[in-house]
Amino acid sequence: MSINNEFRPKIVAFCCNWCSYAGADLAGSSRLAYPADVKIIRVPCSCRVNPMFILRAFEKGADGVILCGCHPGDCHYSTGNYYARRRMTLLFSMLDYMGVENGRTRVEWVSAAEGVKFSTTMNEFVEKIRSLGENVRLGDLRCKN
Amino acid sequence: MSHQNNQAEMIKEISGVNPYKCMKCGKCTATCPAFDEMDIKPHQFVSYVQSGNVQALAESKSLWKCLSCFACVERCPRDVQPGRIIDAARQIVVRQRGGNYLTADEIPALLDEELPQQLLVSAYRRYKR
Amino acid sequence: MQRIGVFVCHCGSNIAATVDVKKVVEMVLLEPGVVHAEDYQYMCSEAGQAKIGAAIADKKLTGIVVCSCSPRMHEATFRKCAERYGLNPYMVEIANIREHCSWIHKDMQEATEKAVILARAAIAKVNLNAPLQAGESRVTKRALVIGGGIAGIQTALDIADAGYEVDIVEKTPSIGGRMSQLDKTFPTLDCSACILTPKMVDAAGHPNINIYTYSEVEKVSGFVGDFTVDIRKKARSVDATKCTGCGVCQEKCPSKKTPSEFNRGLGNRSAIYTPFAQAIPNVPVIDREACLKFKTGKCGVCEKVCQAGAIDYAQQDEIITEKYGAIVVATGFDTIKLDQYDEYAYNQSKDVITSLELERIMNAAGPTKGHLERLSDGKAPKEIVFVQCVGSRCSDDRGKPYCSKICCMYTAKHAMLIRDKYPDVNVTVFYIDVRTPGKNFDEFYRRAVEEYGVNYIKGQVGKVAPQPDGSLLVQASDLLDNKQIKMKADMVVLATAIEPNQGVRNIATMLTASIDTNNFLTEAHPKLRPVESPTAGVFLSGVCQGPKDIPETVAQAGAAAVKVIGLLAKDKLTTNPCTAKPDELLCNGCGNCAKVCPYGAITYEVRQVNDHGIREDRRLANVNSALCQGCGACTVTCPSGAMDLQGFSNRQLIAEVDAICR
Amino acid sequence: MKFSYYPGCTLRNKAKDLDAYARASAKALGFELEELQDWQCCGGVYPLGTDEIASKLSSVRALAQAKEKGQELVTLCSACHHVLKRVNDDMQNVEDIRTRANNYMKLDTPYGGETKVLHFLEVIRDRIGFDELKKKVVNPLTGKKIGAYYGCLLLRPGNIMAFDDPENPKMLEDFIRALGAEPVVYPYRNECCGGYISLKEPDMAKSMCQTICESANGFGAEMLITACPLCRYNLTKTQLDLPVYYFTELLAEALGVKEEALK
Repeated sequence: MSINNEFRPKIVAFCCNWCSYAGADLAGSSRLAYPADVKIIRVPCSCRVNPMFILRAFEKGADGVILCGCHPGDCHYSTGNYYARRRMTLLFSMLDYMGVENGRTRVEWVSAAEGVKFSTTMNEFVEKIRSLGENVRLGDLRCKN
Repeated sequence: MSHQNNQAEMIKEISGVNPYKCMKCGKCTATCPAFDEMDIKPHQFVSYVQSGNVQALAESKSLWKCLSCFACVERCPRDVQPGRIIDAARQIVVRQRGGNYLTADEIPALLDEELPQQLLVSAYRRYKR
Repeated sequence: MQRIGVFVCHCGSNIAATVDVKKVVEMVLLEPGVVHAEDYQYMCSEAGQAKIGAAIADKKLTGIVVCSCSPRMHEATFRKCAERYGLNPYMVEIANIREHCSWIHKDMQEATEKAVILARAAIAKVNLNAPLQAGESRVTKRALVIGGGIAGIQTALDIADAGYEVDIVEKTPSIGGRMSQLDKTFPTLDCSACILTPKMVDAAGHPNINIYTYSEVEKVSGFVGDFTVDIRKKARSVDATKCTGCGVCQEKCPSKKTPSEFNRGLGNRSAIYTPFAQAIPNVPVIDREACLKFKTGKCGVCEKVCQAGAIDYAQQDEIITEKYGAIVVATGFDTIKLDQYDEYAYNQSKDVITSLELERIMNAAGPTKGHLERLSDGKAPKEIVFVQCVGSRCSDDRGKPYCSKICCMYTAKHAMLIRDKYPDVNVTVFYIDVRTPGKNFDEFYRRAVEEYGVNYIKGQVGKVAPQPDGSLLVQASDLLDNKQIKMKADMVVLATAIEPNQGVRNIATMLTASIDTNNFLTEAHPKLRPVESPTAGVFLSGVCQGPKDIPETVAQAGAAAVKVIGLLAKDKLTTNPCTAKPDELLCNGCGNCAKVCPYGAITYEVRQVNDHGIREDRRLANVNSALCQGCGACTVTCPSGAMDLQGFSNRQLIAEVDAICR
Repeated sequence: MKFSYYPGCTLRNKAKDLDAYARASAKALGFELEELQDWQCCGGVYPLGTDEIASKLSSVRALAQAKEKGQELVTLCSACHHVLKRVNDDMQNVEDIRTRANNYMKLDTPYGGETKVLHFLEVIRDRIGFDELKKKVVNPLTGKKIGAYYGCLLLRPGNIMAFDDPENPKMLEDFIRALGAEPVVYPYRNECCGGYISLKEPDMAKSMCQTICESANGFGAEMLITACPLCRYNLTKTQLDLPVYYFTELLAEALGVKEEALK
């Protein structure tokens, strides 16, 4: 998407229902702005995010994917974020190998009380993706208009 | 006024300090060892920059009385660092032509036998461009 | 294909001012499956819900998307609405176009585009929704209260009075908490013990209340209505069934040099001790770190003098396992350590004290028997300085960023009490702001100034310098007179910031309850659900949730009790139907899913399957939907893609990804 | 043990004894101070402006030289120590300053704050240990009541200097105890002596030092020790007859190398 030819990245943010989604809500009710490029998908827990979803996002033209969950030790389901962390470490290193730079993927722990952190994280992430430009790897040509 | 605003912006930039973090508790002024000699007090430096009243700061005696002892910086509960604001105001003055508070001519009269070199160097750095 | 209705809420101007709602309606009508779309000022209102109902009937809708505020706010509202009008409640999806869109974006075009995309994602998801039926789970009609201060006591009393059994777990040897350490309470100046002790006695004597003191929660499992908790009852070394509470053991104990926790270290206690005279239970504890018998093997005086034969050196810690339907956290607070604030000379002078220490000094049962005296030389102070906001409202790394809320009031109280009892003592209070919202609070503070002659000066103290003559030189600013003050004082009292009690993080982790960066427990909603944790079945009472005074704590304790009673009054709870579900044709029984399940909800059984006409016995995963909480860990672990999560299925989430990246 | 050593301008001039006693004591304690080549003056004060780069370069040069030698960098003078530690912190943590300083310097490998800056006292505390020092003392200063004067530059800002508790430091007291003397704790030991203000406002510095010395005296100090030539200069200008020594002089005396140091 582009307004005035400026690069507007597509960014998917997976947020766990208990911490990060609530953190995003708090950023909203505190009016802490971040770019509209970020679109949030609610999942019950960060461990619900299948690496397939992230591959799918890049395949469909996403320029960056961020996964947010509860801080280590604070997972609503006790251990879900640990699984997510391990899975994403592997996935991201594979993606980097395949040409999707590490800067395009990120895991961040945001609690329900951290509206400010949510907003700063998203601002930083969008800034990073904008500096990296459009993602050209993994895109499925059949998906292009 | 706009010139003043520019100067206030410059002070914020040079000092790297956000004066709006101040909660106006006055601990900087409470702790300042040079208080008695200052016409504008440390907490006022912060609020003057907030309101853009920089000309008064530039003309203030306090610029040359601040010791850079960092007592206000260390004890400020809001991490505002008033000492840095004072230094930035001083920088703005000394960077202007004729703004030096210390000239080479006046030095010989100020010397004594024991005076350590670092005193001259430090005073030069703080008072002169 | 579903028949989907999309309802776009204006939320007054909250959404409509930034998102062009008409445009959203126009755009979503182009989406496959959408047969109806409309906007309305307040979708959550009675009239808004009626519109949804009418559309369900008229357009024969099978799925609904509401573009509105966060699902954490009104998902339940709209699900109930759908159910009322004959639609399965799980056929509702929310597109969050307020918190995640209109409130954070300024540009209308940008915000509208994003709102459309969020709506598309929700439409794509609801297209794949399936009706779900909530299950049921049982409720254990017993509550656990963690913490035995005024918050815990009040919560327990209210629950118990409603007819339910309650256990209080308190880690110190007695219930009573911080309030038992206070001398007088604001704004009425009644004696703290006089109003607290009757409540402690009530709790101890209540047939429905069981108190575990000197005990800690060690392990929590289960979920709302059905928690299982391990409580460690630490060895008291005294048999509570035999002890008569005569106190002779404490009198005769030769080890008397341990700083008394109850007196904030201002006095000493014996190794066998009850924290204070009115302790409940009135059964002492042997501090094994201090006891000579435990340290050297010699002594045994207490055993010799105990006529009841209650001393039991061999007593062991005991683990009690109990089931509860609800858990209330009431772990309270402590004052922060002042090591980072040595400009106030707290570590250099005995005459610089915290306000809580002053409470002990002013208390008749305290280390000075209630006489106001300097701890350094026992002399009566003539000049006392109070310093406000020590460690509160600090954004540096030394203190706490929040206002501790109670200090302005208790300082006014201290100042007034001192001026009342010792009219010749001068009292000066250095303040930044005086914050006294509350019934009769500001009047109280004004009395200190106007009637008791307390000298309030606006300005913070910069340094307290002990002088060779034993006095303290206080260097402060007077911002109204633009002066620097240097005054001699005999005693300096620091209004020290409060923080949640140590160990609350550990408890929050056990309960999977959210906690914020300051270690205060997070409430489910800051305004509308202030006594509930986001974790179902866990409730908050007192300062563990945020700074508050006694009246507020008691009010919140009552509110938490009501929530608990509301829960325990139910025989069954409906469970979340968004649980994991294996596809028996894809499952190969590998066992990976059971390993990652935090609830032990997955078991294996050998069952006959009909795989395209071939009938055979296979080992298959089986999810107990009453235990499954729906995290989804198993779905990602499953190597064959057999496990899926209802309500958040692989296809649904991928559809959302696709809609966003389109 | 070998360290890079940055003496600073005053120690080559008015404060030669501060330096000489330190070297002799270091030898006695079993470590060596290797003076950096062609070091330049640190400027005496840390330039606070975020846009000042040139005035920090002399410090960066010294730091980079120590890095090349793979040594920790030791200083004695409080002012040099303050400037070097803070510039080093900038090079570690402030990207803008690091980039611009490196652009000026054109080093083979850019400098990013790798060198560890230590004060001579930190070497004694953290590398030698006060217990070890105590063992090496041959002339214990028994019976002497000594007030430690820290001043501002060693301690503040506490989070960057990380020298000691900025409000209630203990380092020099432990040092005094190790030499066999009795430390006198007084509340103004971390308050400013007036610093460079004494050049143009000598009365201001005098009255501040008066407060410090009176307080120390009041608590029974017979003498003060300091690490800074400027502090010493200012403190000796009061009405009081309170001698002020460099801490290294007492150290050399206690270690029995005082005569040798001045040869």
